[in-house]
Amino acid sequence: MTLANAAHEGFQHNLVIDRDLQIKLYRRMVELRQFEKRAYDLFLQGLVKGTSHLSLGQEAISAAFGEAMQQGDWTFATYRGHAHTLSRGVPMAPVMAELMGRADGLMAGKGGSMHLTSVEHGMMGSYAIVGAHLPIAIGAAFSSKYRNSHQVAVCFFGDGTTNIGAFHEALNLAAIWKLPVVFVCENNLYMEYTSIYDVTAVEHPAADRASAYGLERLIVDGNDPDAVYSMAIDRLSRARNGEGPSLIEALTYRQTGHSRADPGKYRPDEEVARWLEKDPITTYRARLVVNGASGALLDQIDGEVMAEVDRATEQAKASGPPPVELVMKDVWSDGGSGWRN
Amino acid sequence: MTLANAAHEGFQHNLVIDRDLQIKLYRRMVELRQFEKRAYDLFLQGLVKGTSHLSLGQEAISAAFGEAMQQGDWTFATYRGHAHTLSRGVPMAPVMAELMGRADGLMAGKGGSMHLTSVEHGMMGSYAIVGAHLPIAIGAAFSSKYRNSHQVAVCFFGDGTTNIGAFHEALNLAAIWKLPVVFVCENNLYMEYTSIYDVTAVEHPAADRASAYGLERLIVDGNDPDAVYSMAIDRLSRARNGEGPSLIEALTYRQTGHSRADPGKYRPDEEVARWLEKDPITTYRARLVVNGASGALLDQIDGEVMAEVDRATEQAKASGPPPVELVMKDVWSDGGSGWRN
Amino acid sequence: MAQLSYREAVGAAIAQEMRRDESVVFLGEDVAAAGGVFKATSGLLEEFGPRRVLDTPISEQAILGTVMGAAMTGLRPIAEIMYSDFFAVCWDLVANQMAKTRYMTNGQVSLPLVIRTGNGGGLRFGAQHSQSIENWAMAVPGLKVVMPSTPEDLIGLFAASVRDNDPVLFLESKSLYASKDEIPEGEIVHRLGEAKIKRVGSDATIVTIGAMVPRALEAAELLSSGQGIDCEVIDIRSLVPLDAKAILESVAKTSRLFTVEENPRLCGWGAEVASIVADEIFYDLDGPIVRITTPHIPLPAAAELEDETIPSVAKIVDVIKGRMG
Amino acid sequence: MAQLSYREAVGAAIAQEMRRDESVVFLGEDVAAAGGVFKATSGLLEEFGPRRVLDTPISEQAILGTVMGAAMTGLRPIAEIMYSDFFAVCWDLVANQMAKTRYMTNGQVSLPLVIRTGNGGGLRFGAQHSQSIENWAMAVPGLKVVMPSTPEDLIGLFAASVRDNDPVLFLESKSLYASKDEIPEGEIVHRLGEAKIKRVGSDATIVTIGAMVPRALEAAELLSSGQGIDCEVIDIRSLVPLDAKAILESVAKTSRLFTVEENPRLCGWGAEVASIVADEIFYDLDGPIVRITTPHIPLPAAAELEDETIPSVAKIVDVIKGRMG
Ligand SMILES: Cc1ncc(C[n+]2csc(CCOP(=O)(O)OP(=O)(O)O)c2C)c(N)n1
Ligand SMILES: Cc1ncc(C[n+]2csc(CCOP(=O)(O)OP(=O)(O)O)c2C)c(N)n1
Ligand SMILES: [Mg+2]
Ligand SMILES: [Mg+2]
Repeated sequence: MTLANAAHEGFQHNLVIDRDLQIKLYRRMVELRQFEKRAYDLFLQGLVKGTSHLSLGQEAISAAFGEAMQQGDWTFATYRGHAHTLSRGVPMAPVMAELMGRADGLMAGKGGSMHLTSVEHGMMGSYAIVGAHLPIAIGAAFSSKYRNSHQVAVCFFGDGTTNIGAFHEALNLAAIWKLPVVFVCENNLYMEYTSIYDVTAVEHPAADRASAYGLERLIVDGNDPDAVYSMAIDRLSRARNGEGPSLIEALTYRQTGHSRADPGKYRPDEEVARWLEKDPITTYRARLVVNGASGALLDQIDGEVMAEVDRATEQAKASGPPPVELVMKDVWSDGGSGWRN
Repeated sequence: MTLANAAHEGFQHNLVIDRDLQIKLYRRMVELRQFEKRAYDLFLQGLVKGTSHLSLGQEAISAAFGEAMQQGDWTFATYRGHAHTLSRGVPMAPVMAELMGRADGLMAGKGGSMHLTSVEHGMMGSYAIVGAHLPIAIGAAFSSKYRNSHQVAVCFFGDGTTNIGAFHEALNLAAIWKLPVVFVCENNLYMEYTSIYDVTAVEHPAADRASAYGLERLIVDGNDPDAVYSMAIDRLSRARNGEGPSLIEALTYRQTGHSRADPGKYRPDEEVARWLEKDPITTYRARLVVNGASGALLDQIDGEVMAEVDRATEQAKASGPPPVELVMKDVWSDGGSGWRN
Repeated sequence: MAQLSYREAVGAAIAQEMRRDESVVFLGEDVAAAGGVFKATSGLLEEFGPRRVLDTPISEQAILGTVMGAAMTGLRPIAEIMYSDFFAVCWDLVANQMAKTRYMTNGQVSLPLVIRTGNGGGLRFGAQHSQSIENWAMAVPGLKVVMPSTPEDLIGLFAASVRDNDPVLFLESKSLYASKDEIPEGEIVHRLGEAKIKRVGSDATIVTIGAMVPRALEAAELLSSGQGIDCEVIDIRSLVPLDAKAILESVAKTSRLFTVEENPRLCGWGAEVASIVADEIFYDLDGPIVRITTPHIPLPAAAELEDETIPSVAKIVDVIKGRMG
Repeated sequence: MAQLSYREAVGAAIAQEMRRDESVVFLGEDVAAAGGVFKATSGLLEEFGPRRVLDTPISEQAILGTVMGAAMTGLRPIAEIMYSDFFAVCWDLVANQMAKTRYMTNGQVSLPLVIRTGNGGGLRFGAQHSQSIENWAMAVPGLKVVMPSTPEDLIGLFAASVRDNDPVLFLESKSLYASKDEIPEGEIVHRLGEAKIKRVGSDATIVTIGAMVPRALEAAELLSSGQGIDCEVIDIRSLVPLDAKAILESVAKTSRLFTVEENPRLCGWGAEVASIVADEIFYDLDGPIVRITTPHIPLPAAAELEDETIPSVAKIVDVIKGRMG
């Protein structure tokens, strides 16, 4: 069974997704797409320093979860977290400014692109050590359960992450304590430059491990926002109702290299071509049009989003470098960095 | 399904095990039993310091593997490693002396009861950090495969160990590289003082995870040396023939507390009683007698073993404390501990 | 005043904080039903129930992730890592996540959590169950590091740690669990970053912490009666924050500094203290700064060998006598 | 003589040893087909094939377990841990297993293995991809710790590390990968534990390592031409074994010691060096020992902020000028 087919054994959603929501999902995906493209341009212009990891091609997953999650729910993401951050409603400008290391950045430049965090929006952090945030996400879920607050933690990670120890420990603990957490493996076929099939003992790195934690085997077409949304609604509500964790494998594809420095040459041309055909935005747009959405409306959305990205870019560019005093701030809760008297 | 029943779904061996071998297995189990009992007595007399973890009740597993393994094969064990050490042919006296922290100890007192090692016998170490030796065992297996030496690494660990990250990483890597390693989970129902069922998302902590690494689900009655031996022969030969790793769950019971300080009060009386009935030595003895072995021969073995244990005890007691110079030896390959010129 | 062992102080300290604050929870391996492998936490499950006192699998990364995520979202959790050696299997959560998150998020995330652990040697447990990992912790910016030497300090410093809004590694000296002392009645709360001068002296300053405190004190008495060398003994109590002021004031007075460290030598906390003194009050020093540490070796298991490694009263006396000549 | 970058020297060093010795294998994440994330290992798979150059899953514990088990049983393996920050996810294998096994087994087990890694900051990668973990390693007895500052040293010290029978952590400064230098023809093999005096001077000794070496040298030139302060600059090259002799001889001559450390301050290797000097040649010192380090903070990501943290040439000049007054 090839992975392309595997997508078809995915979750059959039967939720009726109304037009308004579909338009919202479309708009969000376009936002994520255009934001990432702009980030890449800014990198080429030398304005985004350090590293950055784009989600081009994977937009359906973050967009759908962003809509399905409720206020108060928590997102835990990886270094590939721009899309997840925006999907929780964080405005573009501070995110762009953070990538550029500016004073108006989401964390004033202290974290950088790999650590986007906005607690106010429930975006509880982007984690750059593979696997680390799975145990942390279960801690948030523990807190929800303890306080009986019905919040759900959603933890996104890649296929490569399923082979590290923290994955195993977190899944088991979440399962035995029936914690309200949804683990979402975005299987984009590659770790950095190495195919996940070359380094994994099973075909589906997440789904084929679910039974090891007494969990259901769940696969969804990660390029279909409706399918992801339906599964998200289902699994979030189970978590909220005390039915414990879920582990979802969403099949998708990283259309660009791993990080800004990577041209992604290790990917067979034919594979890239096949997945570009399954692009989540063009296929969704076609579906909406077939189902009667007006092309003019979608064009208008595209235009609005571009204008928004332009505005955010200008705002970010207008911001200066972070004040150097920040270097010695916020190591501790007293706001400072003193380690002695 | 209770665990007692689970044992019956175990591997049905069809190897014919001849009388001589059975007698050997019996003798070995008695050796392990009497050695551990003596170690416990010496602890009560204040002659075994630090800690020690006995294998009383679990003798069938190490005895059977000890017979099934070939010279050149490697054993990796935990802090609960006395039995595995003796089963590879390491003499009793230096092991006893190591527990007592004497100069004639297997490692001259530098390692202690938790770190028994005899490279000469293929006993590649006892590891006291839960999970650590699974990755190390695959390294030995890697070396065998690389050198095409047909050696097999056998790695013993407990049920509790299946919930730590290193377990997961080692199993996956062993599977994708088809390494000649046999992982043996001795499921004795408890981690230290906590029931494995209270902390594990599946009923069979090892077997129910085998599929997560593309491996067969294997359960064996760990109190039946014939069954363990048959499975060991099968899995060792597969490993030796390049068919990759196995993960075996051997069901057994720790008849005493976790370590010397633990009376084991958390175990229900009824459970202890049920498992004492399944004692590997008394049941095996009964089987041998039914099959025609002479009681007198078995009594003679018992006596010989007791004499051997007495001799080893005397030898160990006769050894003095390790010379203090050893403290500064063997940090480095030059035999010393210098870190500066 | 009640007599309490250092071991009993652990349970008392946790209970004091759990009674006070419903957001305090406690989790670890075998800590609940069994009361911990050192029997330091018995009774807590009975008093606070399984919602607040939890047994975990052998999954140190999951344990620390749980307390980190819980601390981010409103709780004040306490985790036990049974032996400090086991920090090695979950160091990422400590060194890369807990220590850095407030800083990286520009102050958005608070992590009011405590990880308590049995630290150090002396029990003949061998190289993987006897380490003193205070240096590992001190070397990582963003961690507070606390080491009580008496039952009362244990309670007072533990309370301060739980009430602190930063991640605290709370290192209990395993070899002190059996030691006993008088404890005042009522709530005990100390402050982090305050050293205690345990003995006033004029000839030399001994800076120490944890299980080495009683040894340094005994050595100071012997040096005083036998050699007429009058040592000031400072129990630093927390390595981060560090009471550098207390150390500098004392050394400025005595003009000599000795450290007594349980940790293996290289990059020990005593090196840090030595470097502060050699920088800031160099001209007040009358002679070399001398560190008394465990040699830079893994710890051996046999009693005679282990006793040869960790600084003993005799060793402390010998070195100070020899170097004060 | 050929021009080689520090990055290219990595591949050259591994190839030199793999050609020589069939028991040398090399594994890590993305190191084979892709040639490594820093492109430091390209060409090795092509030359030595998939039996000897292996891509692994993201399983750092399994990677290090593999090299440890292989080293116990006759191979001389090399592992890559991509960024040194990731040692936190596999520290147990390093600190508890590799470092202690020879000792615990009374010398039965030999572990001839090398773990190479990209260490340090300067690339705006933020707090979890920029750490200098030399202190973590130095604090653990049983590990050798090597940090080359030039392409030639990289090859020579790497060869020495591969041929050594103990576990070596080989820390490559990420910020030096692009730097270039002349390399002599033929096999290059250095010895561990030998410092290099990079600049002879008489007024003060600067001890440094890794990416700080070129900065210290530049600062020394500026101090000499601008201030008339003549500094001796020592590249220690390996922290364990440590060439204490070279340091002590130099400081005995110059009477002043400065360290330049990329690591955050507390328990840095410079503290150890300071404590050795303050103990053994106290009376040769003419003034305070001063450490120039990254402040004790996690590293910020933004360029302007990161530049403010790691010791710069200007900062080194300022401090030495100020403290030599
Ligand atoms: C513990 C650890 N090991 C290695 C890395 C380097 N690294 C960063 S991303 C990555 C690949 C992750 O692959 P995957 O989980 O599939 O996520 P994706 O990047 O495809 O979204 C690796 C190996 C890391 N950050 N942390
Ligand atoms: C990483 C780590 N965590 C915790 C411990 C403490 N500990 C030692 S043995 C043990 C229980 C192990 O249980 P299991 O794997 O079932 O083996 P058994 O003792 O039953 O043979 C624990 C928790 C340890 N040594 N290492
Ligand atoms: Mg991926
Ligand atoms: Mg067990």
